[in-house]
Amino acid sequence: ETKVQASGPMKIGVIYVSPPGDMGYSYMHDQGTKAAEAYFGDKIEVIRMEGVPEDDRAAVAMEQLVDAGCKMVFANSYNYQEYMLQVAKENPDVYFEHCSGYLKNDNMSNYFGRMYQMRYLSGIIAGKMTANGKIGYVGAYNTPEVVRGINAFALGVRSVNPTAEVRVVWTNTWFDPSLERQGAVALLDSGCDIIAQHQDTTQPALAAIERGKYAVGYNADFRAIIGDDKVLVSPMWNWHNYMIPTIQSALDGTWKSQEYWGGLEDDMIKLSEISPLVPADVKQLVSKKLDEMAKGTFDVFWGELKDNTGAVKQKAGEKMADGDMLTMDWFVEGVVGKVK
Amino acid sequence: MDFITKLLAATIAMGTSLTYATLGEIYTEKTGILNLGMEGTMLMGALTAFATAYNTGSLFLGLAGAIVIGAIFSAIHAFLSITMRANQVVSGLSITMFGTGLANFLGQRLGPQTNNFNLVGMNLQSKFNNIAIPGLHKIPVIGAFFDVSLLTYALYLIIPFAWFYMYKTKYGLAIRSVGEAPRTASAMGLNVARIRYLYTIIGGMFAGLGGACLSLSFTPSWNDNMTGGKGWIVIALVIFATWNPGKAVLGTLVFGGITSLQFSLQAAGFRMVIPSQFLGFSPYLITFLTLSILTIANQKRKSLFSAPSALGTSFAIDEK
Amino acid sequence: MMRFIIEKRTTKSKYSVFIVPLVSFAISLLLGAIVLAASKANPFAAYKAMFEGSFGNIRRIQYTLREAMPLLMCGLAVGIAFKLKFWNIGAEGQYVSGAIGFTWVVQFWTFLPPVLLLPVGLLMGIIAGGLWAGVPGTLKAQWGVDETLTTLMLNYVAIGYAEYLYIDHWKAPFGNMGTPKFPDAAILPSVWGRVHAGVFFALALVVILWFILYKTRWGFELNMIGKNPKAARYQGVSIKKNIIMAMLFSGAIAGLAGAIHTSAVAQKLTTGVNGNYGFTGIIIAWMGGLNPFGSIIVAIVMAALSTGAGQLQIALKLPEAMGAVLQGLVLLPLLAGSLFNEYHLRVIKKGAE
Amino acid sequence: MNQTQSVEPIVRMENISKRFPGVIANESVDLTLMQGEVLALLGENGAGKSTLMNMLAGLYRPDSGSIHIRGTHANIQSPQDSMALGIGMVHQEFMLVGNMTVAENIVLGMKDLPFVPDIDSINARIIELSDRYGLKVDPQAVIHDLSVGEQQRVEILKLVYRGADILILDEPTAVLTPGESHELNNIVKIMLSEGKSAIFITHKMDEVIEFSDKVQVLRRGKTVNICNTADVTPKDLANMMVGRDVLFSLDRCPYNPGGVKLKVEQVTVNNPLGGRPLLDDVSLEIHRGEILGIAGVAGNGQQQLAEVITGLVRCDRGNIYIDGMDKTNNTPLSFIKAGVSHIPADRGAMGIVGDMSVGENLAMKKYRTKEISKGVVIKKNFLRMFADKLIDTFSIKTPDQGTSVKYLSGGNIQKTILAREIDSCGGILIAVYPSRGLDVGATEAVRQNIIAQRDQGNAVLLVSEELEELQMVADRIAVMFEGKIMGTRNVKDTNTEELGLMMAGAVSRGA
Ligand SMILES: Nc1ncnc2c1ncn2[C@@H]1O[C@H](COP(=O)(O)OP(=O)(O)OP(=O)(O)O)[C@@H](O)[C@H]1O
Ligand SMILES: Nc1ncnc2c1ncn2[C@@H]1O[C@H](COP(=O)(O)OP(=O)(O)OP(=O)(O)O)[C@@H](O)[C@H]1O
Ligand SMILES: [Mg+2]
Ligand SMILES: [Mg+2]
Repeated sequence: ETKVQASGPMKIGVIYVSPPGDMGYSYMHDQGTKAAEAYFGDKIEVIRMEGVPEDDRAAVAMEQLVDAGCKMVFANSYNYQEYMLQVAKENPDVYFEHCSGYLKNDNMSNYFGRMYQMRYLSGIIAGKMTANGKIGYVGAYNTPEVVRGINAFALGVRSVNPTAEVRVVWTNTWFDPSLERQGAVALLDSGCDIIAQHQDTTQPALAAIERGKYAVGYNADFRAIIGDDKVLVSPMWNWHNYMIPTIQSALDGTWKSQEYWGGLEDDMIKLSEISPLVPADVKQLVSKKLDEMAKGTFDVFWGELKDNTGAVKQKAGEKMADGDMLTMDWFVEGVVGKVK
Repeated sequence: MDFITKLLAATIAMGTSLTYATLGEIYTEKTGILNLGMEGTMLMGALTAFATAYNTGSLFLGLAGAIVIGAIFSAIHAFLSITMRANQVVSGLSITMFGTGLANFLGQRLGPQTNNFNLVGMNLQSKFNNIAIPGLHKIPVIGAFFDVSLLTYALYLIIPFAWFYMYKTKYGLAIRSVGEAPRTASAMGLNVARIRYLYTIIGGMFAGLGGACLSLSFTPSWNDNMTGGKGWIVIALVIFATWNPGKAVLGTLVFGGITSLQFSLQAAGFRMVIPSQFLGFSPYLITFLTLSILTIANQKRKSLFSAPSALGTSFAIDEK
Repeated sequence: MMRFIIEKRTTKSKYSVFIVPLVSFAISLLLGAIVLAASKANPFAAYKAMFEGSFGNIRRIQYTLREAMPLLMCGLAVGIAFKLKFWNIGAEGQYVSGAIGFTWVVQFWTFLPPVLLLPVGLLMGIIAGGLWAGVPGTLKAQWGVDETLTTLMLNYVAIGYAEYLYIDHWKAPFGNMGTPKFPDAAILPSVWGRVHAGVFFALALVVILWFILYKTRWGFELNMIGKNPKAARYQGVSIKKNIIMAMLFSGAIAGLAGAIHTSAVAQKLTTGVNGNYGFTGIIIAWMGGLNPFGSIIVAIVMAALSTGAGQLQIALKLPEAMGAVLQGLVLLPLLAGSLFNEYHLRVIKKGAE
Repeated sequence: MNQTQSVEPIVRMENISKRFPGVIANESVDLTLMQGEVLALLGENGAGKSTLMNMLAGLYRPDSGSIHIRGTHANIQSPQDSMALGIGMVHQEFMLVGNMTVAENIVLGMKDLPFVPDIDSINARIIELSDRYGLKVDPQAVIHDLSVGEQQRVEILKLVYRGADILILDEPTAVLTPGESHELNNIVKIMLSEGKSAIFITHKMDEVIEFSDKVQVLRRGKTVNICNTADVTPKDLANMMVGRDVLFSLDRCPYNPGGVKLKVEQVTVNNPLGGRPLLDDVSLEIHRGEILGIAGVAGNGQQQLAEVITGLVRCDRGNIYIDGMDKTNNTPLSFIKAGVSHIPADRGAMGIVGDMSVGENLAMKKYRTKEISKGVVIKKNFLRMFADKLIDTFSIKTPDQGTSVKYLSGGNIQKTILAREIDSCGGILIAVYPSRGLDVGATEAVRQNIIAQRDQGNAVLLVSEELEELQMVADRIAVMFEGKIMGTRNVKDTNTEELGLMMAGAVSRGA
């Protein structure tokens, strides 16, 4: 069937879980949206809805976007997926794109990125830069996505520093500047000299830098935001690399429903520029690993994996299946703390 | 020893904001006005402080801005509940709703053009840093009190003064009588409405300062909803302190201490049998339990835990 | 010379009940218009968008009604406690407890025949909410423990516990947060598009509460206790029993609201279960003049303000926070205006002296 | 100034009117008070006495009219203005902050108080003044812990401390025991002898005669009479107030008691705060058709006795029987169901729900019965009819049964309680200070009603501080002291002296 626009630009709705000014997760999504706007010019018109709660109000928002004439709707948070599915079923003429979930429909795709790959690389840098082998990690919730990131990071650390440990505190919030900072401070007090994070504000990193310690950012380029080289590196998202081709296919009428978990090879994720404080040999090591991952000769959860009680979780030579990664609820060796 | 010192330092750092707001709310409630608008007022304070400091480069102007906006927001509450005799709980809730909305909205309007006028992600040139007092800050445990920011040092003067003012001066006498027996206070020549206005507004100024402590010192930044419910904790802390400004800091230390302790235990790699969410709500549970147990244990000394008698009620002399 | 004094009305004016809220609302719109204009938005377009967002088509009306249901029920819940001057600011926690109780039954009581899932689940929601309110109620009745604080604190305990359940203990094997979706038998059916069968519960409760509060001996007793507990006790009314009963009842309604909303709308226990309905319920109870029928209107208005706010982003590209600003701006003049329901201005002309 | 003093009145209120929602409290009232003079302001409950004085004290502002103090026009906007003019008022209800000390209460709101008041010198001055006027109070004591009499002393001290020379005393003795009243009156005399002027509101005719030079009578907000005290008798005054003849003696059937209705057996109530028991091994019996009076200085356990018999207070030892049935520590409701009615001592705090209507307050006992409800439903029209009937029978002055009861005057509030309790009385009536603070007309009505109950065969317990009242109304009198019954006497077989000795704790000669 043909989806010819009668006239004017194609309207695209974008739903964010927080205001895109958060400098975090939604901010990076909005960078992707902005890139698409720049790329397509007046062929598309974007309507943003921000701070949409992850409950039935999400469905209301999606329907409002459809009512407003949107032919395509993106939504960036996990818990939107069931509402999106429901709205998708009722609006077969509209393309739905859900980020970070697993549900799909004829007119609904899901997509996400393999951020753990970048976490691993940032772990290498941290493992090389730590003086005492104690690295702190401020985690939001003990969900598979966060646990996976911590494990990848720890594997990166231990690949260059086999005795180092990664200490975890949970804040139980994606977003709370005070709690995030308190978590980081507790880690610093316990002797950590690098703070990594899976949180939406820059507070953990700031807490580290104020004490003269190093930080590893997340989402956006914290070194640019904070303006301090003690931010060693930040794993970042490249959402435009998904959004632009997808929008293009919708414009072309070639859009197809898919489940997409893009990694390095798809350029869905990237590392920020690495701080000049990181020695050149470390940078080389990182780009070597990056190459291997891009070529597919190496990935994070390959080979023997033990959990932090010593039990073997994966035998040597095995590769972890996506399904296991998506439900990961244990820490690898070297992580101090508990998932539950 | 070292662990405790660090724990204390972390607690003081986060407790400063709470203590300011708690002191403010104690004064407000002592005159009989319950201000549940704290959360909104603190957030507006945080925003105004940050926006002012960002745009003028002056931290002290930031503080002044927070104080002014705190005064304005609490003046709305005062007007509604004193002059218009509106229900204080509802007025406070409405102000929290309005204040959080407005702060989050303005946060996207008061920043630099380069950032789409968004304040998020903007840095201050300076912030209220910790100042260590040579020698003193090295003392185990209590050393934690001598390596804090100017805003905390100020509290060392403000708390005793707030206590003194409440219990030893004629104004304190006036405040206590107005919250306890407004009719009597009025008959004794005090202007009940004026005193209530005054301390509701002063309470708001302190709430604004509490917000400023966050955005200019503790987490120097602007973020949506960055107070994260502290305005509600303040309401609890006032009761925890039994409306005594001298004890405001106690509740703050205990409350803040629990939060810090749970992070410290996690960071120390404590194999927690208790899920982290439980630790997250433990401060609330502990406040709940403490209050219940203390009240039950002190059955005979009711006054210890009782609110100012006229709290939450409106007053007019010629009304029965 | 003239002097104005604010004087209590001895009888309620028939007109002020309507005129005061209307005038207040007009003032709200005016204030909102100023804020909108200052944000370079056309106030007329903004209000039109908000109205369309909440009532623009059948589906939106349905959404607004659906959103109004938990608000109304929490308002009713809070209202009954307020009748006793008992500040139950814990409806939020009781609502969450109800959702937890419901989820527990429909997820784990697999031995139940499917037809029983829904009724037993709702009952468990009622019980859980009631218990969550009964604890502070008992503490207050028995030992005078301050209820404002205890109910407020228990909110955060319930929310934290729910969070533990849906991101940890009861989490569905796949994904980030939330239990598995409830079985179909545990989902309240829809009766009119997005409007689910919870509407019958809500309306029935309105009638029941109105009847209890205004028509029955129990309502009379609650009124006495609220206005002078010492006198009520002297008249043979048991204060302790009534505080506990009223709190159980209050919590049960909030719990039922949580169970219904979880069943019909979220269809699993997940993030967003603490949707602020309990807090907004306080405003609704009060704005509705503690009258159950009045609460219906207020709940719909509050629901419309939140469903309509989304349209501000779509039609005018205003940030989401604008919705909350406008909500607050509606409340403040209404509050100020409420004075004139009970008072009127009297002009005193002073003779020349 | 000295010149004007002799010609100009120290207080001149002209053409004062004041309206409250629903009532005209004062209508074109004139009042003059000369230097050194004592004016007694009389009037029924609700006549507008307190309102008039509150305008002088700055609590209320007149709607119209003017006030001149010492010959100059005074624009009194607030109590502070009034105090600055040397006016001091003892209010009808205590104006004290319960959880603060005596000293704090005394200096509260004073204009020239230093920022940090010097507590020691304040205490010293209070002690000095206490000695001078024979007012014993501990400046450090917290008001909560003081007896009613002591609290009234604090009120007086406030005036003295501030050096007020125009005193307004609004029923200062209404809540006091005879002894305390006497003491207070002596203090007032000392103050008057120092040249102060006073306006004295009271319902006690002997006080009017004893103190005042001049009497002004208000009725329904208007002045009905002004005369010199020397020219009138108490009976004249009473008639002026009420507008009709007042009877000072009461009709009653001969004393012919029936069986025991209520039996209190060795009841002890401990003081939760420690110290001597509030009730100490109290035993008594009340027969049908009998009024048992309880005499004693307030605070000696009378109130606890009444509350134990109505189930409001638990007894720690002993038993209570009604019609031979053990009712010990039953709920208040079960006492009500057993037919116990109760006119409580504190009518505002316990007797009524101020924010509910007169009708609802009247129905607060009977709402459980068929007279007002059907099943669990309260029938509004039944309630209305019921209320109108009681309002009529007891001639309660109220705009209508839907008015909030708090808008009624003290006397009419008491009548409302009386009406409810008498109407619902099922055999036992407990009346605690039922005529406290009432005008002569209302007092008369209350006493007549109580006697009518007895004549109908009910058992009545009457707690009063006025021996005169007990001797007039009761059949037998029991005297309480420190929680114990000192003895019980037939009214005919005793006299004021004996009762007075027992009230002071003298051990009785056999019982
Ligand atoms: N800031 C205040 N806080 C508490 N009570 C006050 C305050 N200002 C005035 N009051 C009380 O109200 C009373 C009357 O106030 P007013 O200003 O008329 O008196 P004042 O003695 O002149 O006070 P001030 O010294 O502040 O001018 C004072 O005695 C004081 O107790
Ligand atoms: N603040 C008030 N609001 C409304 N009505 C009032 C108020 N104060 C007094 N009234 C009414 O004004 C009238 C006069 O009352 P006031 O207290 O002056 O009488 P009073 O002569 O002092 O009576 P009592 O002997 O009972 O003390 C009464 O009808 C009373 O109900
Ligand atoms: Mg009076
Ligand atoms: Mg002054």
